[in-house]
Amino acid sequence: MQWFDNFFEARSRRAAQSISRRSAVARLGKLLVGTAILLPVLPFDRIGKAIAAGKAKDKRNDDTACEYWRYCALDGFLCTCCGGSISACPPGTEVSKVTWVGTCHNPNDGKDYLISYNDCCGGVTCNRCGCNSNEGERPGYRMGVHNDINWCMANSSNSYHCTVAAVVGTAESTKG
Amino acid sequence: MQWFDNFFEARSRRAAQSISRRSAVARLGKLLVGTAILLPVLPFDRIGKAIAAGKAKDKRNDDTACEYWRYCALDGFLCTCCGGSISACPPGTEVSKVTWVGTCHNPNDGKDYLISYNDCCGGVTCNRCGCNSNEGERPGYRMGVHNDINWCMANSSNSYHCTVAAVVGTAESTKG
Amino acid sequence: MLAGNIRKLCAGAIIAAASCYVHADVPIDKITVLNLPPATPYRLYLSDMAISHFVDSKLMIIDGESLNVIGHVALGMTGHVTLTPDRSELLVSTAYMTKLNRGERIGQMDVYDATTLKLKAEISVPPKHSQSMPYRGKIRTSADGRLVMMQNSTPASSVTVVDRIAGKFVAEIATPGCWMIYVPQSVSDRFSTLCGDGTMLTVKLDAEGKPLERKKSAKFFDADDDALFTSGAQLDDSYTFVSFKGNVQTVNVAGDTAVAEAPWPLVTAAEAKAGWRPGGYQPVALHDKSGRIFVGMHPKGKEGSHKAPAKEIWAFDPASKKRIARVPGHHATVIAASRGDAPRVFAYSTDKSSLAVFDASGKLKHLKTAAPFGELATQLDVQ
Amino acid sequence: MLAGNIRKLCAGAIIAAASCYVHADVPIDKITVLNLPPATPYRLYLSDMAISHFVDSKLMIIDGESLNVIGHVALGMTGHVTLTPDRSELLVSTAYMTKLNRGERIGQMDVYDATTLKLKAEISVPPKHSQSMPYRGKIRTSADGRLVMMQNSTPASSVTVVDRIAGKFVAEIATPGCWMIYVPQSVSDRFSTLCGDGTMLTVKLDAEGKPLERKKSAKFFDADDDALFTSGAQLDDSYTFVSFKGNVQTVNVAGDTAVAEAPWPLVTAAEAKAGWRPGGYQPVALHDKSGRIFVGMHPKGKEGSHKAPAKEIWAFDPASKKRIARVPGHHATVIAASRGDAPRVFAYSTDKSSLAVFDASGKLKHLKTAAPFGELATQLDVQ
Repeated sequence: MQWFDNFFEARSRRAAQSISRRSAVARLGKLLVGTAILLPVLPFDRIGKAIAAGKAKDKRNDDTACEYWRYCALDGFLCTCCGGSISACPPGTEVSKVTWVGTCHNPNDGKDYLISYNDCCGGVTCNRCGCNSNEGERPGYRMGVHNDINWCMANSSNSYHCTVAAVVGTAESTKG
Repeated sequence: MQWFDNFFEARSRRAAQSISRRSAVARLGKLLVGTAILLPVLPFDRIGKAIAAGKAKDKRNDDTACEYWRYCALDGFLCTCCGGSISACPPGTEVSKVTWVGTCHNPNDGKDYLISYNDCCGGVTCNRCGCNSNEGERPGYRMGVHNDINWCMANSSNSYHCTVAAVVGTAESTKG
Repeated sequence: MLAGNIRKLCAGAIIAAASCYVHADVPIDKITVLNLPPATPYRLYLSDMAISHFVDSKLMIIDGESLNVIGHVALGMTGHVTLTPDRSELLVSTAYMTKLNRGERIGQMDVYDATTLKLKAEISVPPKHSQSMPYRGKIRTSADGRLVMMQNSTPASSVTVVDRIAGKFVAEIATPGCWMIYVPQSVSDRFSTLCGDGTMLTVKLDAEGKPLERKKSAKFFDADDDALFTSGAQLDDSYTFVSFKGNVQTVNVAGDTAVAEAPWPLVTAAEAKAGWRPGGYQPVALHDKSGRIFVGMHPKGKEGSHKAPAKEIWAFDPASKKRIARVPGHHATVIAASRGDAPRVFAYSTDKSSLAVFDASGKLKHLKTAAPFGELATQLDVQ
Repeated sequence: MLAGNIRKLCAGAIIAAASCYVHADVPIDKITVLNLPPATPYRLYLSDMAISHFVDSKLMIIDGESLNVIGHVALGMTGHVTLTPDRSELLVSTAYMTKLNRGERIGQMDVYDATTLKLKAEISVPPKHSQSMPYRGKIRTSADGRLVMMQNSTPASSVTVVDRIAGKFVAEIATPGCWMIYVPQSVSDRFSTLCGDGTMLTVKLDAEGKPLERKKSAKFFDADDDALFTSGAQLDDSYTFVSFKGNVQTVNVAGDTAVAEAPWPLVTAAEAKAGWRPGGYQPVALHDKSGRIFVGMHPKGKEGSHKAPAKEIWAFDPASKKRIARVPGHHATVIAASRGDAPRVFAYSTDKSSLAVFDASGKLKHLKTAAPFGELATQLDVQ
């Protein structure tokens, strides 16, 4: 994390002339990177699941399908196929301390959400329901939105098990 | 190896009433087990290869096919698909110190040969040309002819890479 | 500027998100780690050698009703796993090389909590565990759950004894020419092991778990002519084995010496002629309440076909020794049965990585099949 | 008795086998270990992350003519590999956990002899190497082969410098917001790295290999609007990159600051409208003698399609900047070209694990395809 205070940081901020949604996301990613995410405790509502029950055939609402709307930038194995859920790691694993971020469109409310793709770490790799979606994904020079890397890298166990897709906010207000 | 001198050894010898070819093989296996095999240096003649060239369609003479005659009790990956040969380990690996033994019928001369299935050890597993043949194979209570075990177990690196099938003798003379 | 953007982005990770939440239809998630759900009688434990990367073998835990995978446990290098009698812990006999495929070999028994799947303890043992395909019998606890016996191979055969309660290695016991661990249920001070000379060796242990006495049974099978599969189905003090040629052999392991019952054939003379034989890695299962056994069978069997997948699964009644059902085999190499009421039979195919489920309350009735499960799995245990 | 049997069995392993040999038509084998055969210009090095067991990643060495696998090198946990300029050694940037997936993380550069594939040296480095998919640029040597630069991520980006001749770690250099290592061929005292703000950072090193000076280029790409793939094709001091939307960008990295040429498009306006874009993990290759570039292209591209496999492979002439060939893409995600005369292009498909070979001396002519090669490979180097 020391590198973020480096002498290039100020320069790279200046270099960004336009504030697009995507670059804002990239920055959010950068801030999230290297930070243990302390998510607020909010009512645990599985709206996606409820909708999925009603529209069983729409894979955009099936959280075990790669087409599920929150997975628009997920490269990895779905925790929903590995004993976890859309926002919970399977037993015996731990939540990654760092993460990458996607911006995904929810077809149910027409809004864009910021999705934190936390890896679940420790033990073996799940190797079930492998997905590779890359909307908004960028190479490692935009680390916060890069998904070709093991986001368990900062945990005590670097083993990668699977990936959850947690809503961490809405990207709506930056559209203007 | 100390166990072979154990008090049960004599008793188990007496228990074997009939001397079948197979039990003799099992004993040979037992003797080979735990012993670094020092094979005599003999002319290196790839008769199998030469025959294979002539009868390309007979898989019994294709040393990259599971049906190759020497592979009658081989459970593992063929070194011939991994940068080795029928009796040579691929680069960077080492020959297993212990081994299991099969008795295979050579369709070209009608004779039965003793085949030493040496594993090649170290590095990653080759994972090419997996075969599972079990003629004369027995559970671990007949360790010398058991193939559900890693025969790199006695090497400094226990990693299993692939398996060769070396002729170590003929089984002919025990038929009578 | 950066902070301004973040606030606009409404990121719950960075700032309190209460004001943000009202704009969104999907609430902000709290990321958690699950425990296993309460166990059912159909919970399955599938041991996968993962042959192509066997330094990294694994256990898959599967809900036998939904066939959903509900968890995994890392088994290290060709690890073997057993449940404690009270199902509270998973015990793993394994090893680690300090640099993956080289360096020092560290032998240990790993203890996992069976609800959280967290590693609870690591008990150091001699680095000799059998680096082999998973089979029941590579690690077993005594009936009281205190002692743990683990199969070694260097390739000389020996058994490591661990005191699980004291958390320490107790003894290494030579078992030359013998293989796999069989424990009685009525006593906790002994184990037996099958020997290549056609006998069973019983090792009696002292209070600490050290070897006190070894006794061999009479010879009851012939490893040359008709070998026994080492994966036996247990009921109380007895193990039921099947042989390569299709005979059933039950052995009681409660005494100072093991006692074998008279064998009986699974196959008629005509079936034997057609080459019907048992096959696979775990070819026989037993339902405790009915005593019925279930065997994966293939036709045209011959020397060397003993790992062939099942063309059919046959069910037998123990009292009459008669076949009561035969159903398609789903390529099974591993058969397991649940306990108690409403029994189910599970048939796993090592080749197809598939799992078929049968209702075994009457005749075998196929319920469902799903895949894939694992890479090269050869052992299946039921809760 | 035992000895008698052995003699009858004529086992070369136990006794001298001279008298035995006369009975057998197949001679007794001497088991040996091979070296790699002499290298050809078509020898291939395929880096496989083996995602399902990435603690155990690997390099496959393939004869690009026969498409036979001729060797493997263990890469440890998500290891990255490069050849030394003289092709005598393979250098691996990797890590080991002392207990496979836990314990201490050991960072090191492993050195393998490129003929025997034996481990020659292990050089200790900070345990920070980038645990990521294999890409060219994760480990590179200076042109003279002395210094080795390795990409780190904690996830903060930095570059480890090793003195290969001295066999020791030299420095860790912060490269915030920048990624991948690009080295010139005319000088050996610097490396460059691509930065998310659209520039390239050049770090000049002192005689020891420690950082002396850092300079950023002018901005020449926009990571939001049209990002560059980081896998560039090198010719002398220049790297040729392609962008997500299909522009070609060549950058010279020999100076104190990197100098970008004017970009040019791979696609016509009509092709752009049809969504033809580059895709994959190593989307561009360059043949040194002709300067021709080869790009994996897919139609209907859009935001997020940048890892899509090739529907076609397009070849371009560098002088005219015109397309000279388009051929079926064989689902390629990784493109590589041989050097010198009689060029061949190799197209690997990560999804299909297949490898297609083209004669690239004229227009691209498909020669053969074979599979499978590896589990999840994303980098292909040619001798």
